[in-house]
Amino acid sequence: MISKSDNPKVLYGVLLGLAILAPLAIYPVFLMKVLCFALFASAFNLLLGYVGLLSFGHAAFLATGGYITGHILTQWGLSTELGIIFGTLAATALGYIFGKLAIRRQGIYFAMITLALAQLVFFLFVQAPFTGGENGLQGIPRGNLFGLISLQDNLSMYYFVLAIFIFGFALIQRTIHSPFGQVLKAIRENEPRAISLGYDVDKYKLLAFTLSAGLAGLAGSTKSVVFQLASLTDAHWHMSGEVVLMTLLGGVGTLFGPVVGAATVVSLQNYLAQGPLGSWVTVILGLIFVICVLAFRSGIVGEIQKFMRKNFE
Amino acid sequence: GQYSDDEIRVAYLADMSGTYSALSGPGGLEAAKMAIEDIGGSINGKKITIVSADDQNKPDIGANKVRQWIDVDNIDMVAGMVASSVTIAVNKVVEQKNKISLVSGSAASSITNEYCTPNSIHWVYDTYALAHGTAKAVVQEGGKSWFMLTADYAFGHALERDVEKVVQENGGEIVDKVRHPFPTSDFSSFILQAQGSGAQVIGLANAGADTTNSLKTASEFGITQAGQKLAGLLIFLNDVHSLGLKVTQGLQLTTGFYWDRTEETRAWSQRYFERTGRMPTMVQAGVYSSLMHYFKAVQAADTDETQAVLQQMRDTPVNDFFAQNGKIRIDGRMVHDMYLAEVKKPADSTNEWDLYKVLRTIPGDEAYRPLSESQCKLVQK
Amino acid sequence: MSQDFVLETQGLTKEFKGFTAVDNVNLQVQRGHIHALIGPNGAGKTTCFNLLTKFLTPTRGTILFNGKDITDTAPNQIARLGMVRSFQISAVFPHLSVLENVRIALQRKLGTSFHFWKSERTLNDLNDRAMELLTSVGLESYANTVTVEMPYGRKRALELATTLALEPELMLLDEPTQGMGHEDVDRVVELIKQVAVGRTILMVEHNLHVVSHLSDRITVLARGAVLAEGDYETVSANPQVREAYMGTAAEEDAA
Amino acid sequence: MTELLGIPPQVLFGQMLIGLINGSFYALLSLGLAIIFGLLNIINFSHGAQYMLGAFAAWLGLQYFGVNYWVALVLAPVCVAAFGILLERTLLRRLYREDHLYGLLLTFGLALIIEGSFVHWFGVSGQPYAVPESLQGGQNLGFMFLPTYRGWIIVASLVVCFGTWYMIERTRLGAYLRAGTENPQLMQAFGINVPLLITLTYGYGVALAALAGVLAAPIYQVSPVMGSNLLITVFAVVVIGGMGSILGSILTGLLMGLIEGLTKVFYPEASSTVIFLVMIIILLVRPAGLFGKEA
Amino acid sequence: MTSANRADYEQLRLADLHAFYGESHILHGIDIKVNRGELVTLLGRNGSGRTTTLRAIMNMVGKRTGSVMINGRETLDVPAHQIARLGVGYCPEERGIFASLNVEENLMLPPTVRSGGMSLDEIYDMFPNLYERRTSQGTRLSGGEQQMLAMARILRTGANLLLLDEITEGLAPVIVQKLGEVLTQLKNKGLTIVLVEQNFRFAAPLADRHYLMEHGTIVEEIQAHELQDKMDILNTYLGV
Ligand SMILES: Nc1ncnc2c1ncn2[C@@H]1O[C@H](COP(=O)(O)OP(=O)(O)OP(=O)(O)O)[C@@H](O)[C@H]1O
Ligand SMILES: Nc1ncnc2c1ncn2[C@@H]1O[C@H](COP(=O)(O)OP(=O)(O)OP(=O)(O)O)[C@@H](O)[C@H]1O
Ligand SMILES: CC(C)C[C@H](N)C(=O)O
Ligand SMILES: [Mg+2]
Ligand SMILES: [Mg+2]
Repeated sequence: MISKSDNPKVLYGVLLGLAILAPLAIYPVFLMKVLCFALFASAFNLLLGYVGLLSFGHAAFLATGGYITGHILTQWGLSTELGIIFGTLAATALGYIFGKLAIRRQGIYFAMITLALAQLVFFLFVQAPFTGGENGLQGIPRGNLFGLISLQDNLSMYYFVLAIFIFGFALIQRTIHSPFGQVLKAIRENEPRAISLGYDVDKYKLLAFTLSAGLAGLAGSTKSVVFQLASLTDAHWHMSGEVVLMTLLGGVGTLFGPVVGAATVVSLQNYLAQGPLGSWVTVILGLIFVICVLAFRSGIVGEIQKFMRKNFE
Repeated sequence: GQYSDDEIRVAYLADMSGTYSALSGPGGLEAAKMAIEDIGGSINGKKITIVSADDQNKPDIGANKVRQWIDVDNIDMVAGMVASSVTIAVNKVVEQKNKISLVSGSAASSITNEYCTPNSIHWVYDTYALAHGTAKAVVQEGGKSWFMLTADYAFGHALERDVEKVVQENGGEIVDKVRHPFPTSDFSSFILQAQGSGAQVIGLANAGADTTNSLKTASEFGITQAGQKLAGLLIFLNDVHSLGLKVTQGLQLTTGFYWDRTEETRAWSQRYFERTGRMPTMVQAGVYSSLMHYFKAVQAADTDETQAVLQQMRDTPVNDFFAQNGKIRIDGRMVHDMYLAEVKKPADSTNEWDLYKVLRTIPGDEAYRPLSESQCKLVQK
Repeated sequence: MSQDFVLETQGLTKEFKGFTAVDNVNLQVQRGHIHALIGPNGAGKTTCFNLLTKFLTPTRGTILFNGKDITDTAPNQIARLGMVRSFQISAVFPHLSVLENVRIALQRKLGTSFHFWKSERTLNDLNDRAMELLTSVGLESYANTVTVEMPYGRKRALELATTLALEPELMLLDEPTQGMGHEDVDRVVELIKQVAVGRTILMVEHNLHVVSHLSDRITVLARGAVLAEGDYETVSANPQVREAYMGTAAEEDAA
Repeated sequence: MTELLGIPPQVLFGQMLIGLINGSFYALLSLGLAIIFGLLNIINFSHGAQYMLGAFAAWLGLQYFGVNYWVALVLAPVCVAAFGILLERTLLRRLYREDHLYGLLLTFGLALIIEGSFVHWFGVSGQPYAVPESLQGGQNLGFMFLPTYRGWIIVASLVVCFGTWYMIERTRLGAYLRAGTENPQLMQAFGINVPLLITLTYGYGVALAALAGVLAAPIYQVSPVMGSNLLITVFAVVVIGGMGSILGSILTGLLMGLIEGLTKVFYPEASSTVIFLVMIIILLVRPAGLFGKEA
Repeated sequence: MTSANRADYEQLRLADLHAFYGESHILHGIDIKVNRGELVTLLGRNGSGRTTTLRAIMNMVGKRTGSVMINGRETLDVPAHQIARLGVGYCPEERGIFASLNVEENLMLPPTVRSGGMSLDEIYDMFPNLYERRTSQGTRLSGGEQQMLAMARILRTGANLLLLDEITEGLAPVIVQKLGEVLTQLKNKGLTIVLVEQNFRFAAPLADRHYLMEHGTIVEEIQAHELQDKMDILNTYLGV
């Protein structure tokens, strides 16, 4: 582990290898779900971990991506890639609007405005004629990639999703380590100072917010294609809460934290629910979070990093 | 015969912990297990296994779960299925993967109408039957003007639509309606509106906690004393049990099953009671009945191959404690008799579960939407 | 124009719910000067400062920077015009390295600050200039230190270096020596003298020792209004100023 | 009969009165939240669960120990507060120095545990709780029939809310509370037992939630999920009122009840959304909420 | 008369006091003794641990070991909120004015710990600025006014051992002079004062003794009358 983390390239290589081989051992649809949520949480983390903005309305982007892609694929008969691109663009645009309204507020007020906006979006999705209300938007075709490769097969779908995830993840990684990322860091550290250095911090936050929303939308679009369904669950405030949990559980402000957090939560929900502990799932999830908050506050990845730093430096 | 994996694998999907869990949930799972035990744990030497999951009334969770069951666990069929929205989503997956779903919980009549599939059977009741039972009875007793209080989602919409039609056909009218968010905890302002409308009947097109809350609130605001009548369009045994007779007495309802009706129903229900400490709702009884019918079909066809079993199920009438001469139509509707019941007065009730008086049997053909009115793609016209 | 004023205020006034904190102040800061704003506690110095830097909106009055009305200009715009404030509480980016702190200030001019797809390595071109600035305040050996770990006085120096990176025409300093030990005070006085070359500085300061050593011109505020103005000798000789502010301390401190 | 906006005035006033009743619950709950947030800097996500516990305590008391409504009205909040105090002493206490995100997360986890356990034990279909004998029946107000019990809710919660407000804004104890919110360490240095103050405050906030729960028991079903449905709305109320503003949370609670009531007349589908719309508008116009002080 | 009123009564004694913030060890064995009616100063550079010493006395640090005797009583295990009750008044470096209280509420906030504190009128006499702004929100005061308020409010409580951290910071020279007079008065009334100061010129004429701190230890104790002789030591440590 140590030598690997010393050299991120090796680590990335190993992870990529694992990701390519994973579907041989694990149910691909489950893996795709993990990847979608990992991307969603990573997008959220870009905002919380690197700009210090807690959005409590990220479900709106996930859902917008999903619904728009679903609508396009079922009604307009466009190709899968285009459907996903349009879904992502729609979420990006929505992110821009949310950002415009919310960015001027801070802390809990920011969180509450995003929550409120997301509630309005939820209402819209309940009422709008094309979303199927409670039933959700069903029967979204997976279609063909570039008109060639059928995505009906879980394996080819998986590699497509993996490619999307890697794209999103790489974009986040690059954003953090870009000139723009530097300014974001400065803003998080000392906002008034950044202003006095002549930075229009609202614009930077807005761009970060829009990016994050767009990537969350990408996750939602992809997810709707995988599951052939877009539903209100994705738009509900519980989803906004869940992504906070995933991110914190994995480790805020760490690159891999959200991925690990998403994998953990999704696995728990998937595998615990069918065991004998079925009706205790909520209680167990609750317990895990309580324990995490009390004992592993920096999240799984955060704690591992701390441990490494302490013991190997 | 041919058996996938040399086992018969069934699944039970329901709301296990949410709003509808008391009427389906773990109790339904227990009923499913009873069915497996009663058939002997195996059929033609092939072991029966069961998996179950909580769909939390969310279409995505239900559909994903079933997809995984089919892809990974190779299940042959799924039973249970409660919230209509979940059912419609699951049925799509089941159709795509050519498996079987037996729907006992859901109400929406659209499941065998515009959303029908060749792989699903709707077992216990539907909104059409509810409308043609309760609503019709109420209109015929003179409740001509209606105010509809509807849960604002697929099931409520379906019920509202079916009831409106029945009311109008029987010479009544809908004076006003209001849709409430799902779920709602406070109904006072809706009740107030209903009161203000001056309608004779307030029709509750909702279910579970929403219905019980509406009823309580209505009693608090003295609706019945002021001369208006309530029609609970979908009421389950557990609702009446938890609300108490004092609040619910006199309420008319349509049900696909009541435990204290015949020797057979009593005998089966008694067994169920011994295992769970509660009397079964129609959904829980339906889970047993539908699975049993499935098992018998597997036995007879000596395979678990989907189309063969489905064919066998359709060809055999359903005859058990739950239904007499029930038949499975091409659109997936299992047609059987329904019952119009009335909630007893506290004085007339002899024990905790002595809750209904059955007023009338509604013959299956009258209770369910005739194929001639169907929009199901499987019905040739 | 006989005199060249960098900053001018006309009738600057700030009222808080019936209380006038700054009352019709006409301030003129001459180019190249170190101009000090002093006065008793509650006189309105900080408020005045906040008005100039747009952290508060004036109730009345105008602010002119290089003759241009900036009363309604946004704070980050003002910084771009060349008027930069430093903060009373040390204003650094604590978890960035010292070098990065300065680089942030340099980076904006590069015009790539919104480029989220570029590598941050592209910023290394700025390192030389950043080092120059650090050297000018004596921090070259700290370049790679994480800023939190530096002593207080050094943070002040870093803050100045960062501010200088913007090449401001006018620097506003709010109590630059507050909370410092004697050594640090002297170092900062030296530093300010250095950086003042070719610039204008407006500062609020209580330490008369600092004021007397640095300022070319002093404005004394009391109860929100200008009480006296002039160089240190003039001001400290003013009996009103002595009564309201200096007490008998003036002679000792100026020494 | 004259109509206002196409609605008979009876219906309109009736709905407003109903709104006021709901508002009373919002007020009680948001008051508790505001107090806890104020002093502990913790966004108490388990507030809904504690409200539910109050209702359940009353129900269990009646069911198993024959405790009547009036006794429950006092006893249930005390018991739930005791439970809250236990949580505060053992768990929350460790988080005061952390970002309030962690408090939110912990209490969220606790809410999951509490609600999940109750769902497991009692199922979700609500348990009935009868209106106490002495408060049955109602008054015909001319424009509507007001059940006596609902009237009682308004009176009881107004008394409790304004009593609490008075205590916090006008007494010395209140000054300690407010100051302790800002700088507990310094208050400690002045000789005030801040940990005790914090514990008691948390207990009081929880007791308010539980009291609301008991008041709610007879009109809503006593169900494990009754709190989580309400919580997010109550958060909105607190924010609209201005975080930490005591008076704000009370008045906004009542006001939002009214607005919700009116929405139910004109556009019922939106009634659970309207508060959020109001929140966005308010926060854009008055960033610190209706009664909040700008930073 | 009880022993507590005798002039050589030992009011505060720190012995081998160590203090920690989390894992950082800040004080490394401090020994200080202050008698009733004395005024001593703690001098030192920024970060030398003077504030921490006062906070350690108040039990406001993470962990402390050694001994802190107040009025002859060991207080190492006394909870923070009971220390003030022993007659200790603490004026923190960062002033600690409460935004949610107005000026007068701020003044009235600390509970009286002993009789004989100043009355509100006396305080307003001493700081007329405060009287003028008494209904303003505490943190709306100017920096200097806040400093006055922080000082004033502990004079009200009747505490007879005052721990004052940088009280002249940010005050106009006239006010500083006045504060000097106040401290002299208090001392004459028999109060014991521990003063942390940057402003040596202010502290020098008031103090009976000076403790010089460096890196969390006391490096030098200087009596008032030795001051002239030891100027060079001060110079090396403080750059005065
Ligand atoms: N936001 C505000 N609301 C009300 N009054 C205010 C506000 N800000 C400042 N004041 C008042 O305005 C007056 C001037 O305050 P200011 O902070 O400008 O003084 P100052 O000259 O900087 O004093 P000091 O030297 O003590 O820092 C003070 O009496 C203060 O109480
Ligand atoms: N809360 C804290 N956590 C960790 N370290 C701290 C904390 N407070 C102070 N320190 C450290 O303890 C040391 C002593 O600080 P202290 O505040 O006692 O110094 P001081 O002599 O009062 O200096 P100053 O002039 O800055 O007030 C410093 O190195 C400081 O960084
Ligand atoms: C069990 C039922 C209450 C389910 C509900 N009627 C639905 O179909 O959605
Ligand atoms: Mg000031
Ligand atoms: Mg200090």
